[in-house]
Amino acid sequence: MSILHTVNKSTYERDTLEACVRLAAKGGSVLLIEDGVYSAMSGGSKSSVIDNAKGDLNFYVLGPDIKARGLSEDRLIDGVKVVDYKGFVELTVENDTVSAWL
Amino acid sequence: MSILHTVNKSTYERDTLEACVRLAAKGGSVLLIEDGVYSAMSGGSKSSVIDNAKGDLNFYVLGPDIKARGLSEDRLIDGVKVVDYKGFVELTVENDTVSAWL
Amino acid sequence: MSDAKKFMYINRKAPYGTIYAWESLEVVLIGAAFDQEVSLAFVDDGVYQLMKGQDTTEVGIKNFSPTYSALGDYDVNKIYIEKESLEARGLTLDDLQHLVWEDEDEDWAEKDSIRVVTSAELAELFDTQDVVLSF
Amino acid sequence: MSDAKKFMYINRKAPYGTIYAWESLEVVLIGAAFDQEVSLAFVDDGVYQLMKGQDTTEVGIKNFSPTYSALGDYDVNKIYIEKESLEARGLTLDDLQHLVWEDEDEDWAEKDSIRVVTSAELAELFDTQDVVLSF
Amino acid sequence: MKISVQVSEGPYNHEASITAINYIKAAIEAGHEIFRVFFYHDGVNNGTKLASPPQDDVNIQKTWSELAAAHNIDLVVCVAAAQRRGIVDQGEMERNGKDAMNIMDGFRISGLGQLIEAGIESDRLVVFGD
Amino acid sequence: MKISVQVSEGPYNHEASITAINYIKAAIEAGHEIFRVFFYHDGVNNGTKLASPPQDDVNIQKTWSELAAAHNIDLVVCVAAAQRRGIVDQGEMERNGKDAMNIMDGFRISGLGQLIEAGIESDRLVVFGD
Repeated sequence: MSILHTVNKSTYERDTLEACVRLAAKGGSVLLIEDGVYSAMSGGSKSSVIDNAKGDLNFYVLGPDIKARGLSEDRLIDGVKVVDYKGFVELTVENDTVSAWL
Repeated sequence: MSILHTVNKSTYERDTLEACVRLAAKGGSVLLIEDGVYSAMSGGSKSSVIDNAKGDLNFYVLGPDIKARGLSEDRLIDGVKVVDYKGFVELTVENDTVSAWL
Repeated sequence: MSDAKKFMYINRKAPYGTIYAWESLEVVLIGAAFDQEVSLAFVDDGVYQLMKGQDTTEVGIKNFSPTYSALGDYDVNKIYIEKESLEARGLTLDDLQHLVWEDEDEDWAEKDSIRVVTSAELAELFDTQDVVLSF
Repeated sequence: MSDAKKFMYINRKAPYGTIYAWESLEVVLIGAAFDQEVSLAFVDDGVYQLMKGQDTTEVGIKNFSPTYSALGDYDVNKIYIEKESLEARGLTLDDLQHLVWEDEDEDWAEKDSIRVVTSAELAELFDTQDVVLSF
Repeated sequence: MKISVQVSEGPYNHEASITAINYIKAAIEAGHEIFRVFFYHDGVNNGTKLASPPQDDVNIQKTWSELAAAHNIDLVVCVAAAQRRGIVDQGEMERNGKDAMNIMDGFRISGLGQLIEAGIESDRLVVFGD
Repeated sequence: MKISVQVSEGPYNHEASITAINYIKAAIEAGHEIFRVFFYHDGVNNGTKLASPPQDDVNIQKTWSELAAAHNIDLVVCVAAAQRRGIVDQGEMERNGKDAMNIMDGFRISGLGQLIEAGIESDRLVVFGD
């Protein structure tokens, strides 16, 4: 089994991403959407949440949400991959279950 | 001038209380309402937020919200005072401005 | 082999401040009629949902906490509480409602529904689910 | 002595994920007609509201970020950004829109609207306000 | 003292409406005047007459309406927020070519200026939200 | 693949509706079947026909309705959540003695069982919320 976890809140504002990372089994995938994409930016005081977890989990961000917020792909944490809505759909198909962390 | 700050979210879930404490001028009052009341319980990993700030700020919790959640007044952090809705109104009158941290 | 799917309800929100806790419980109760394998997990502020002694009289809204004790009658008896979330909030199992169910296979013996598990155990459990609903 | 009240709008939420940022800006624009003393503060994820280069085309919703540059024309020119919030997010002033206003008293000289201030300075400023609206 | 209240979230989903109602009742009891209650963001959804909540729970929309009638409170729904979310009175129905309206008795729809005015005219403005 | 979607927040206030719409469009384009969209919590407010959002912004409620018509998608509003929040169809109007209805074309009101059924019958259930 493999799970696609979605996280839609900034890790500066809420505990959602930290809950997801703590409770996601190794090998799972995490897709950051909506305000969740801020957590994927490097150089911040909470960039460590993804930095520390990226050995165990695969991280993705939703490109359209990155662009909407004026964030640059150059400044994403190393190893975080960008997908569009089509890629989001593919991730739901490739994994067995989707778990939204709300 | 004095400000009554209201905080309605748990400090375990959101950054609201920490923002309030950081940005409230010394001598101000903080009233915890709704899910904000959880932050006033002693013995938790984030009880330190209020413990560290209570020298500079006056902390209150809304009693009806404490009771609704099954929390006991005995376990409130030392120095946190309980008020009812009437006390909430009195606090808004005693202070010059009310600032809701949302 | 059973056709039943494994449904997991993850509860991360405190009660009353928002409606998610209560409307999640409504889903669980309706879902119980569908003969699926149901588990509930309470993590983060979700553990507050099960606090004993909730009394909403002064707020003037419905106290739905007694409904949790009916879960056993609906054959919902796999209730997981994350140890780390309890501890972070300075809580122990004694602060929570004692939820039980009656085991038909053992002459209706009363058994505990709640199991306290670590994050790691919960992560493994999540990984075996077919449908995960998060509230 | 002026009868004008001091209005402070505190913006703590990121744009687009929720509507608070946009509907807060709508209040500021309407409020500008009332001849009060208006300040805006951007703290925590609120600083993201002013990020340069926002492009919502692919999401398919309205990009309201150009509206911030109109604030100067509405005489809203006291815009405070918390230094600690910027730094925690790895951002600098260069990442944000450059907001300006024209000073009538100095022959319409163009001046910066944004001031980066510390938490302590912001706390003092909040303490002088008559009305605080938080979004 | 003259107090105004802003409600920023819809009924039931958040406690904001309930806390606001309890606060307002206590303020009236203490002899204060409620100058205005302004409903913004999803708060506009407090002003629907189409809700039928369960009998064993509080009826929030009706409670507002009764409070307004008993104490002559000005309940104002923000027009811009209401248009996004579908809260409609007679005027809005006609202006926008709708075939129904859903505003509750005691509420009126008006502009954001009413919030600013409440801030200017009242001694205190108290906000309840998410 | 058969995919169902749950939308847990109302239109405009949260991005959930928009993300759900974009996700569903991409899924359909990739050849997947949308078995059902279930609206829960404040999500029921997506199903109102009374909204008139600004011309320069997306019309979320109408977009749902058009999506349903174009791809024959089953849009289900939870009855319990709808009763608390005032989303009403013909049947609910009569049952609860209301004088108006506000359900948008293409939406229907039904029970929570429809969500569980979506979970059982679909290969994936994807939730969008706050």
